[in-house]
Amino acid sequence: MIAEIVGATFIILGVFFSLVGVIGIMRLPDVYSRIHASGKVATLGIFGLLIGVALLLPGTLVKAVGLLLFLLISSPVASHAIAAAAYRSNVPLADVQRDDLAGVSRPQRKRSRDAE
Amino acid sequence: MSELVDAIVQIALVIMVGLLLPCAYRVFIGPSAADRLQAIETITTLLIGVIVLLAIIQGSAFVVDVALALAAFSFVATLAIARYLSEGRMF
Amino acid sequence: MSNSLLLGPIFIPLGGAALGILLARNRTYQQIIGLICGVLAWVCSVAVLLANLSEGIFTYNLGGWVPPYGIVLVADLLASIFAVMATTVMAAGILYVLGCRDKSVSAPAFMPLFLCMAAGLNGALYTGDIFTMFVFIELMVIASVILVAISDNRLGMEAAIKYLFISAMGTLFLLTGIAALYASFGTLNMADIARLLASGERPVLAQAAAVMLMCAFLLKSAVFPFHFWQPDFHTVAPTPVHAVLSSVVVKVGVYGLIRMTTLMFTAEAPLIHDLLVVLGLIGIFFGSLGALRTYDAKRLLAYSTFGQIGFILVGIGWGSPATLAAAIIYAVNHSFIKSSLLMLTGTISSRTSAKTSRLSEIGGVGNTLGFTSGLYFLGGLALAGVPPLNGFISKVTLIQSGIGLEEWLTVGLIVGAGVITLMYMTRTWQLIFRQERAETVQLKPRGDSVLAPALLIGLCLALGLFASPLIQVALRAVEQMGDPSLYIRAVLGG
Amino acid sequence: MVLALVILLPFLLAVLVSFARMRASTVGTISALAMLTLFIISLLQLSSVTVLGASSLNIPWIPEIGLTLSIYVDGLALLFVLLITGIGVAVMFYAGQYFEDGRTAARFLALLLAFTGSMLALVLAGNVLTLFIAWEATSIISFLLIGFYGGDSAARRGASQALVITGGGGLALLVGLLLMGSAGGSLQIADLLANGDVLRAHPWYTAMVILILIGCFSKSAQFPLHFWLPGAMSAPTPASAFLHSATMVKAGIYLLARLSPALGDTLLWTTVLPVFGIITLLMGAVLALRQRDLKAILAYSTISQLGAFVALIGLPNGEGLKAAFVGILAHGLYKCALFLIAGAIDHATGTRDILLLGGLRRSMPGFALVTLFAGLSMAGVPPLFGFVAKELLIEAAEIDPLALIIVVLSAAFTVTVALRLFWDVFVRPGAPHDGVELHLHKLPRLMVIGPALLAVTSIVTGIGVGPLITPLIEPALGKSTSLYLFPPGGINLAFVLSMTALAVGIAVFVTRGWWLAWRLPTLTSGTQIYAGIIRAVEGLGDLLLTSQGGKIRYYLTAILTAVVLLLTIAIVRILPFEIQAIELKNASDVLKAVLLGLALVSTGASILFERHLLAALSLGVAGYAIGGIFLLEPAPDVALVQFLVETLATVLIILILARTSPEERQQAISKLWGQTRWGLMRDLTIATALGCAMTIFALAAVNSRPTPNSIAGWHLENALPQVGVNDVVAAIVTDFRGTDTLIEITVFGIASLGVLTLLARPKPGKVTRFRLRLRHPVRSMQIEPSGETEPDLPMIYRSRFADPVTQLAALLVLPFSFVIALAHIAYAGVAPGDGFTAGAIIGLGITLWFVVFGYQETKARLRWLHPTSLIGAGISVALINAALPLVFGREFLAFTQVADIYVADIKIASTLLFEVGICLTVFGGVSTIMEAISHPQEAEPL
Amino acid sequence: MIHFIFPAALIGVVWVLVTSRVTLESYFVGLVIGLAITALMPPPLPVIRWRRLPDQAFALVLYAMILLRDIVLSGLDVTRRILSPTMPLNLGIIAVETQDETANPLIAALSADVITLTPGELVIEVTDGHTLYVHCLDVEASAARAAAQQAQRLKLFKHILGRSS
Amino acid sequence: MNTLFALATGLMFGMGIFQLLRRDLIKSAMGFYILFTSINFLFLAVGAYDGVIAPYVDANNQTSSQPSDPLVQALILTAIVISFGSYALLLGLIAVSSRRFRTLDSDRIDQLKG
Ligand code: NA
Ligand code: NA
Repeated sequence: MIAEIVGATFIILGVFFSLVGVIGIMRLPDVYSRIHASGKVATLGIFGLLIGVALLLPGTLVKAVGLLLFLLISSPVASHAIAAAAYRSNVPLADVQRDDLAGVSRPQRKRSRDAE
Repeated sequence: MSELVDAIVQIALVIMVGLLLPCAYRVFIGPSAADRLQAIETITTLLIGVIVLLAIIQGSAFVVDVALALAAFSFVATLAIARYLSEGRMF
Repeated sequence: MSNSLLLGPIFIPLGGAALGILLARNRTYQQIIGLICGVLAWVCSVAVLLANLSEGIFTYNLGGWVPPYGIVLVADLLASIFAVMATTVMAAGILYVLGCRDKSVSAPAFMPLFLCMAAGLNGALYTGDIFTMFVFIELMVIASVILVAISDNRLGMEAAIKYLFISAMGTLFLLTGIAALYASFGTLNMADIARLLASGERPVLAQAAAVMLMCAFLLKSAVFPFHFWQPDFHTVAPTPVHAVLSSVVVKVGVYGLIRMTTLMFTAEAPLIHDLLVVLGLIGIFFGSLGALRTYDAKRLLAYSTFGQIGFILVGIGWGSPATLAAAIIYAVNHSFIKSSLLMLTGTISSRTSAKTSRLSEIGGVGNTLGFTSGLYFLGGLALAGVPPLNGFISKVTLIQSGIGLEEWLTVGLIVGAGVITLMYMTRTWQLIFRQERAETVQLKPRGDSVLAPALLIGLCLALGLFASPLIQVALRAVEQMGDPSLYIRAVLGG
Repeated sequence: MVLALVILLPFLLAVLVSFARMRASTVGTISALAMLTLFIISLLQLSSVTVLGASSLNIPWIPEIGLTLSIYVDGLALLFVLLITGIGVAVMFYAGQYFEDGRTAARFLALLLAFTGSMLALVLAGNVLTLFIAWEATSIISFLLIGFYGGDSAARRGASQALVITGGGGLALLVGLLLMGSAGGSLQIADLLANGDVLRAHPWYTAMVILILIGCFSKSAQFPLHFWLPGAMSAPTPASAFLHSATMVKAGIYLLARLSPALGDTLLWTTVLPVFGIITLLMGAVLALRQRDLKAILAYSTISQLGAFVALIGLPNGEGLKAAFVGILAHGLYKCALFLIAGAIDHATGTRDILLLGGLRRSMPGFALVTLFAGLSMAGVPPLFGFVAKELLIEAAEIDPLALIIVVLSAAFTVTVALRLFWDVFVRPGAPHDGVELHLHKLPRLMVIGPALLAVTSIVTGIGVGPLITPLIEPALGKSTSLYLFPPGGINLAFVLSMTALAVGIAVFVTRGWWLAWRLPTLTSGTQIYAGIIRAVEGLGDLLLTSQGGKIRYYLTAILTAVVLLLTIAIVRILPFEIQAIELKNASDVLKAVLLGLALVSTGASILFERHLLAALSLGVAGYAIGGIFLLEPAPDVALVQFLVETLATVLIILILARTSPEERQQAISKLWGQTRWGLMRDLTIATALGCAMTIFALAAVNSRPTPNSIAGWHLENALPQVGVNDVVAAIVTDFRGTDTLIEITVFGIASLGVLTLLARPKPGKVTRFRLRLRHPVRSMQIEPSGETEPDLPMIYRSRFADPVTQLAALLVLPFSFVIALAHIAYAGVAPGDGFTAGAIIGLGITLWFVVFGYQETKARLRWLHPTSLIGAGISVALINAALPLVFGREFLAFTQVADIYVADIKIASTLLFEVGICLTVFGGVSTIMEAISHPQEAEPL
Repeated sequence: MIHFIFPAALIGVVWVLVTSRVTLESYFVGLVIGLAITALMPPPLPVIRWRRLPDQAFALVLYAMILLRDIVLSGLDVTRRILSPTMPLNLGIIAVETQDETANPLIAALSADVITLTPGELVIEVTDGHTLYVHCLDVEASAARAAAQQAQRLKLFKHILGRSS
Repeated sequence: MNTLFALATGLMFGMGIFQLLRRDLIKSAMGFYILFTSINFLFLAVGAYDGVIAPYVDANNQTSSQPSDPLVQALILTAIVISFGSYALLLGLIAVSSRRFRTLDSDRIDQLKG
């Protein structure tokens, strides 16, 4: 019973954070900050849901841990790769306070319209 | 499982599926390719959540296996596209 | 035990393909394996035919699952005849590969793909399950697309792309039809579908499903207006592949049409038949004229196939037992004639440095090759239906059966097309073998071996001189098809 | 049956001769002797036929089509046998002299002998199909002989034309004969002859007669199918003499005579034959007058005579048959001789132009003499045989005044032609007109023997016509008759007219200087009409071929239009049907609907997006949405596959985008909306129409379900008890429908091999191995652990490409992919996932490596990765698993387990092996594709 | 041998997680699979030493806790920013040194991963194996604590990876 | 729901056809892919049962809920694998032909005609 209540709570939390993440994706000003929001869905949203499912459906506990493991590996890598791709293909930053990367020599991309 | 929890999970599922739509919208409007890419990445993540919720609704643990594969491997496509975007060509 | 023979024509080539992929580095092993598999498949298919003649229809439940729940292989006479035809040409094709000097043939994937094509073809013929037929056809199609794409001809790629697109349409129609059948009957077994179609009230979708299947099969056989891919795809294929494609692979659609009209859609058959006659006539007309106006020895034979398939369709479409038997005879004979002619053309092309088959460039190339010339001449005559070659038997049986139905217009067209065939075949023969060679054409001292086409021409001659067995088998096959309950009982028991 | 040997002997001899290496004259002599033997044998048969009447021999050959090897011997047949063999003696002998080279002579004579055999078979055939076979054989050999000198394009054209006309006529004949056989109930000539009344009364009578006449007219060069014969004159002269004058062209006449008891004596028969015969008679005679080429003159004159024979056979009650038979013999004798002489002249002078020739009697006295007599016979001067023939012809023509006038006129012209042949060639003094000098070659002395033989026979048979010819004709006529040089009743109308013709002919000859100078309007010749028809047919062909325009879009458009039409026809018949209401029963259905909408919108977006990447991304969204639908269905196995395949497909298209040049893509993109408005409308129309048709189709399909007796119910019930598997889909995939899976993975495997083979072939025709070759050997690359200073640390490499983050991910994910894949294989029966997903997952792990590390580093690190071998091994394992049960006497692909063994819940059964095979194939396939696409040599933009 | 066993042992754990069968039998199956995989492609997993195992485990758990705390806290922070109508953002990219003297790419990779995992921070570029360029939603706050956080992170990483220094 | 799938089949098919008829080969290939997707819908639509649980059977508890049709799922799996193989081959062909013909415009790949 307690497991159910706690589980449901985590599910609500997970959905909440996912919702916030998606709102972020819609609201935030540039691609880099939207990637932050996207990462939020992956971490907090899914974490919440996974804990919820582990509690509500005890058979899935072990699998949930495994799933978490893979998500920990893949999610930041994907975010990083997208951000790097955006930066290298000159997607503009929304009014930044500071850009340490500007001027650092990086691999240059070939010109293609695809990235626009 | 109590009715309340059941209802919560159902509603959660509806919300999660509903969240796919704004992400898809982001895929369509961009503006940059990276935007679309991260929106797709979000869709994948949301789908993992959907699967997890479905596992609860259907009461079957094995459905999580699908999520596992999705979590571990869908980012391969993301990496490929990101690499293509950042270098213009792949190899 | 004889039932397991049914596995041979399908799975022996498949095993050979797998082994061939593993032995990709050694072409000799690959070719030996290919030949062994080809011959074994042929032996099995012949044994199946013989067993069929003595024992009637027999089946093999794959995995031991009883139909309609599992997949069943069915050998009735129709399938057996087509399979013997297919394995014969395939074996000859492999024999040709052994003596072939094409570069594409030495690609490591060549022999495995060739064997896969054989396995797919035989599987499509023997299977009693409509979905499995789709899978086997895909095996055949994909293998052939690759074989064409890797051709020495630089346009192989273009033809392969076009065919892959168009063939996908056929696949879609087939799948759609299958889905409709499953929706209506809840089964995929053709005998079961036939049983249900014959017993109960007809579901609304039967006709539409029949149309979809028909479109798919028409496309596989390159019938107007689904033919556009065929001249391109066949012409640029490596010679042994072209020989197989233009002779037996196109017949898979013919087989499907016969199967669906005689087993399942017997009620829709009259409608389909009318359409087949019309399309067949257009094909005869188009194919003959196209071949007449094509000055490429391989391409004109591809057009000729277009026309010849038309004859077969007309035979099916006339819808009487005699005409159906004539169509089967026509299909078998055409396979041997066409494959031998294509191989002979290939041996000629292989003598030129450009490996071309354009008549302007291979003119006179054969004027010192007496044996090849004779073989080609015989093949050309067979194609035109000149006695005593097997093409004559096809033509006579077809005309006789048409006369029985008083189909004057069609008979007239057949005669007209025969004249045109005579025109382009003799012209081609004269240009290749009888005129003086242009000084600029350099001849290679050795070309592809003529052994395989020689054997096939021998077969054509034999089937002309001793046509009775084939005619009798065809008649028995038609008799067997006339009573679908035989097939249904053999598969489903009871 | 001796006559069967008569047919076989020439064929045997033909084979022998073609292998012989002898002098030309020897070959000729041997052949001539063989002909003589045959002639004598046939002559000996004559008495028995006279006594016993027709006899026949039947050996069943292909009874199913009514074909029997049968011989039917009667007087008519024997008459022709004698004609063929008799003239054959002279021709064969002559041919031996005509050719200098032994090989050529052997080749020629082999053909000639084969022709003789075919011709004998034709006239002796007792079954119309046998007859047809021989008929076609003569056409074919004629084709080969006309084109004997293949280097000459005119010869090739003439040969082709002749074959098309006679062969085409032959096909008409075939249909006619088959009609006759159908109507008469038998293909045996004897039966048909006995069934004449039935045939004449049959509704098909007109059709069969017309078809048979087309065949006969084409063979016997009757108007309007006559024109091939002059074109056939490029054959070596002995062939022209034998085939195109004496024998083959008379095959049509023979068949008409043969069938006239069965088909004749009707209004149709007695109208068509005389009319066309008479026209041909006159036309040939007139056209012969103005020819310059000796052989052309003879050819037209032959046409004229053939017309006379056809007309004669068409007379009612067989009144003309006697005249026809006598004419055939007489014509054969003199015309053949003249042809042979023409050949000799050509040989000696190098020309056959009558205007260039003259005064040859001095150099060729023997030939002059022979020509004189042959010409006299041709002109119908008594006491030569030709005179008898002409008398009979005129007599037969007396029934109709117009016919009589034409016959006499033609006879007159024939006289003129005969005179020209003798006088202008041998006698006319003076040098040739054009000043062309003639080079006289010495001819073999024996060459004259052949024609001389024939000329002498003309004289002998003319004088002794009664005793010599009557016994030949009587059996053919089937009644007694009498022949005489001069009519016993003294001078009759025929004689008077005959003499008149002679006089007129001489008159015309004398005035030839005058009329040869006429400028006649050139009429459209048959050859021109033929060429016109051919051109029209060819034009039609060209028109049809323009449809093969090479643009795939239009092909697809045409195909789809056809499908729309067909489908509409089928669908209209089922309208209206009840459409099941859309009911969304639960939340899952609602969500499915939402996802469906998402999938459709994304697909639509992929169309609207111009840029490939965006379209690909949209498609990816659609694919994931569809995966979600599968999940909700619920179909977790399918959903899993869908997700994996979608990911692979996206990677694939991205790699392809990276492979193709951006400029080309840009070009292609700009074509999308730059299309014409009409083009877009067309595409939209087709897409809409097909979409609607498909919708109705699918709705109807849905209407047919749920199907109560679906076999899926059996699968659900039996999965657990029969194969011990919870996942019914897995049970179907690996057991109930294992064959599908086996073939499906093979398809996938070979498709990937195809990608490799294609991409690894830089140029068409270049041989490559599966193994791609590196430009820089892998070994020379610096791949060392970066943590070399600290050997404790786990290995991570310095990579040329990868940034550390993605590198770490790749290094971790590949081993984990193996773990997950093996889990899928091990628990395929109880959870989503199976061999396919396992293979796809490892494939994705490998793909990640190629994406992160590039080709060279990946290959250098994963030295064990031989993708193509994996494919082969996978299919092999699957096949071995399938075949193993056979060893235990069970079915191919049967579910096999030793006992219920479980290791860590993993069921140890044949299925496991199958899954491993599937996994290996798919893994190999995916790796093959990725390896092929990421090969560095291929990366150079071209 | 030890280099085989421990990665394999870890892979065995992953096997158990993936198959969700927590039995010794299952673990042994996983171990066998792990050995095979390790032989084929050694994964970059920490090398375990018996002596340091407690240390490694402790460091791992400790770091997990710290990370979790960071994630939750910055998660809440980011949530606030996103939901706030004015969206108080303070974007910017800062350079963060890994402070690893050997410039080991593994350290850089791990650092980048956990930084990216933390809401509000995102590694855009890793150069030369030791400089991370981090995009931050609140650039000042991140810049302020970056160096200290990284120092702590590096220390714990070294413990986890079983590094001697 | 099946009716909805039927509608989706038609819509998807129509879109696939339109995409297939583009001159741009890559777009055409996408059309190819879409068309095969639509067939998956068709199979879903014709499934024999309105299933509410996945087709997994258990020995001890025979649930009263109707499993979805496993056979159409197996058929879809096969169709997906085959169509993906064909798609890969098609893309490979397009990649190579774009190098050989230097174009991705299908109208310019028209050397085989007549
Ligand atoms: Na499974
Ligand atoms: Na982050």
